[in-house]
Amino acid sequence: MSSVLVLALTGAGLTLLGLHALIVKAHLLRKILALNVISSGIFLLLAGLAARTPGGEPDPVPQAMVLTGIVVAVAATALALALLLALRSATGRTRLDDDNGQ
Amino acid sequence: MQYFYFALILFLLLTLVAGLWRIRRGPTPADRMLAAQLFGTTAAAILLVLAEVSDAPALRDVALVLALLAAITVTAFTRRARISLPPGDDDAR
Amino acid sequence: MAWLTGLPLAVDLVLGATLLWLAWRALSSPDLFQAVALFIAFGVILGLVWARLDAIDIALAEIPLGAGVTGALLLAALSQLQPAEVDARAAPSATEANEHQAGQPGQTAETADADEAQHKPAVFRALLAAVMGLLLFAALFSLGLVTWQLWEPSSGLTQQVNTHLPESGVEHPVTAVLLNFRGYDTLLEIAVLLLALIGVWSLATASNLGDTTPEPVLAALSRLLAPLMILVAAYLVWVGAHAPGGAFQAGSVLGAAGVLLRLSGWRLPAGAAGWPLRLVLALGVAVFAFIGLAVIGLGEPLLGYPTAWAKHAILVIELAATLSIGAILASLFIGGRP
Amino acid sequence: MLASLSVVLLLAGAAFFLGGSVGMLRFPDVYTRLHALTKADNLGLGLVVLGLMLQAESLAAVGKLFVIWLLLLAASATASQLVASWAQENGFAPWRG
Repeated sequence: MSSVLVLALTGAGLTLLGLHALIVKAHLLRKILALNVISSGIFLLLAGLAARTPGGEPDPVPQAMVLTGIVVAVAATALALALLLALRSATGRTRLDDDNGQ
Repeated sequence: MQYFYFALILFLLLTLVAGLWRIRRGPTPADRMLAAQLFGTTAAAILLVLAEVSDAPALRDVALVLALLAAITVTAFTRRARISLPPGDDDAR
Repeated sequence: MAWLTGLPLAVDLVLGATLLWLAWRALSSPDLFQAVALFIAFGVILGLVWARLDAIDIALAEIPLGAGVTGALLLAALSQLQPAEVDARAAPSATEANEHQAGQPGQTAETADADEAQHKPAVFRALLAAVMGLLLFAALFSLGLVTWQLWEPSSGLTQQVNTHLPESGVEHPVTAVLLNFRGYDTLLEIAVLLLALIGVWSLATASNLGDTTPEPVLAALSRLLAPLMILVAAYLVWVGAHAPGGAFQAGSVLGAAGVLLRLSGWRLPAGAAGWPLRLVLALGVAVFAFIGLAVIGLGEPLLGYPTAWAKHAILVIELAATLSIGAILASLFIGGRP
Repeated sequence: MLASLSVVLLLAGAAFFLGGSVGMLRFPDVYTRLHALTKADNLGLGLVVLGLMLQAESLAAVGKLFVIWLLLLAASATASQLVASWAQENGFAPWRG
C-alpha cells in the first residue's frame, strides 16, 4: 500500500458517498453538500494521478486543473445556494420530493 | 528525527480527530463551532511540522493563510445566529 | 523499530478515514447545522490531504475556499433558510415536517426519510433500489479500477512541462501550466466565475448579512487582518512565479478578506458599488482576453505569448485575475446586486 | 543540544494539545470548554512554533513562524469572545459545580 493509493481510494469513496446522497436525499442543501463531496472526491483522484510520478516531483497539469476546479466549485456552490433561496421564496419549498409538493 | 516528526503529526492528528466527536455531539451549535476553531489551531501546527519534515517551506504559507482565516467561520456563525433571532421576523419577501 | 517506517502511511490512513467519516456524517446527520459544521471540518482535513500529496498550490486555495468562503456561504444560506423551516413547522399543511425539533436556536432539521416510504408501492421502491444499487456498484467498480491503475507509476506530463518551462516566463510549473500552456482553460474558468456571479445577481436581492451594528472585537480583528490578507495576497502573486502561489490562491485570500470585512459590518462606499465594482469584476477576463488576442497581431497563435515578454504578460494577467477573482468571490458571498 | 531542546519543546506542545482536546471532550459546558480549548491549544501551538524555530533555516522563516502564532492568537481570542457572547445571548447558563 502506498500513501498515494490510500488517498486516491479515499477520493473514489467520497465520490460514491456523494453520488448516493445526491440521489437519495430530498433536501436541496444536502444535495449541494453532496455535489461538493463528489467534486472533492474527483479532485482527490486527480491529485492522486498527479502524485504517482516516480521522481517525486508531482505532475503540474492535473494540479492546475484541480486548482481552478476548486475555485469554480465554490462559485457553483454560491449559485446553487442562490437558486435554493430563490426557490424557497417563490414556492416555500426546500426539498425535492416527488410526491408531496406543498 | 524524521520519524519523530511523523509521530508528532500522527499524535496531533489524533487529538484533532478526538475533537470531531464534539462537532458530532454538540449539544449546542456553539460547541460545534468551537470544535471548528480547534481545527484551525491544530491543523496549523500539523502543517508547520509537515513543512519541516517534508522540507517544503511553502507549506508554511499554507499555515499562514490558515491563521489568517481561522476566525471567518466562527464569525459567520455568530453573525448568522444573531440575524436569525428572533426567528422569521421579516422574511416575507 | 520497523513499525516506525509505517508512520507516514498511518497518517494518510487516519486522514483518509476521517475524510470518509466526515463526508458520511455531513451527508446523513439529521441536523443541517451539524452537517454544515462537519463539512467545514471536511475542508480543513482536505487541506491537510493536499499538503500530504505535495499539492501545495491546491492546499493554498483549499484552505481559504473550502474552510473559509464555502463555510461562510453555507452558514449564510442556512440562516436565511431557517425562518422558512420554522414557518413550515407552524403551518398545519406541513405536519410531517420537523416535528421533533423544539425551539433550539440555530438548528434546522430535515424530515426523516422514513416518512416517504408510505407513499410509493413496495414493488416500485424495490425496483428503484435495485437499479440504483446496480448503478452505484458499476460506478464503484470503474472508479476502483481506475484508482488501482494509479498505482502504476507514470510521469504524466511532468517531463513535457519541465522541458518547456524556460519558454513560459515563470519558474513554477503549476503557474506555467495555468497561465501559459493551458491558458484557454484558465481564461474560460475566470469567465465561468463571472457567469456564476451574474446568475446570483439575477436571482437574489441584496442579502441583509452584515447589516447589524459591528461588534467591537470583530471590528478590531478585521482592522488587523484585512490589510494583512491583502499583503499576503500580493505576496502569493509574487511568489507564484517561482514557488507555490499565484492568481487563484491570492484571489481566494482576497475573497476571504472581503467576506470577513462584510461580516464585520463594513460596506462598499456608495460610489464604488456601481461601475468601479463592475470594472474590477470584469478586469480579469478583459485583460486576459485582450493580451491573448493582441499576440495574434504579432503573428503568434491565440494566447501564445512570445517568450521575451511572457514574464510581463503573465504578471499583468495574474494581477488582473487576482483582483477579479477576489472581487467575484466576495460578491458571491454578499449575494444580491449592489 | 539545540536539537534536543527543540524535541523537548515539541513534546511539551503536543502535551498541551492533548490537554486542550481532553478539556474539550470532558468539560461540562460551552464556557469551560472554550477556556480549555483556546488557552491550551494556543500555548501548545506556541511551544511547537518555538521548537520549530530552533530548527528553521533562516531568520525570515523564524519571523514567519512567529507571525503565524500571533495571528492564530488573535483569531482564537476573537473567536472565543464571539462564541461566548453568542452563548450568553442565547441563554445558555454557565455550569455551576
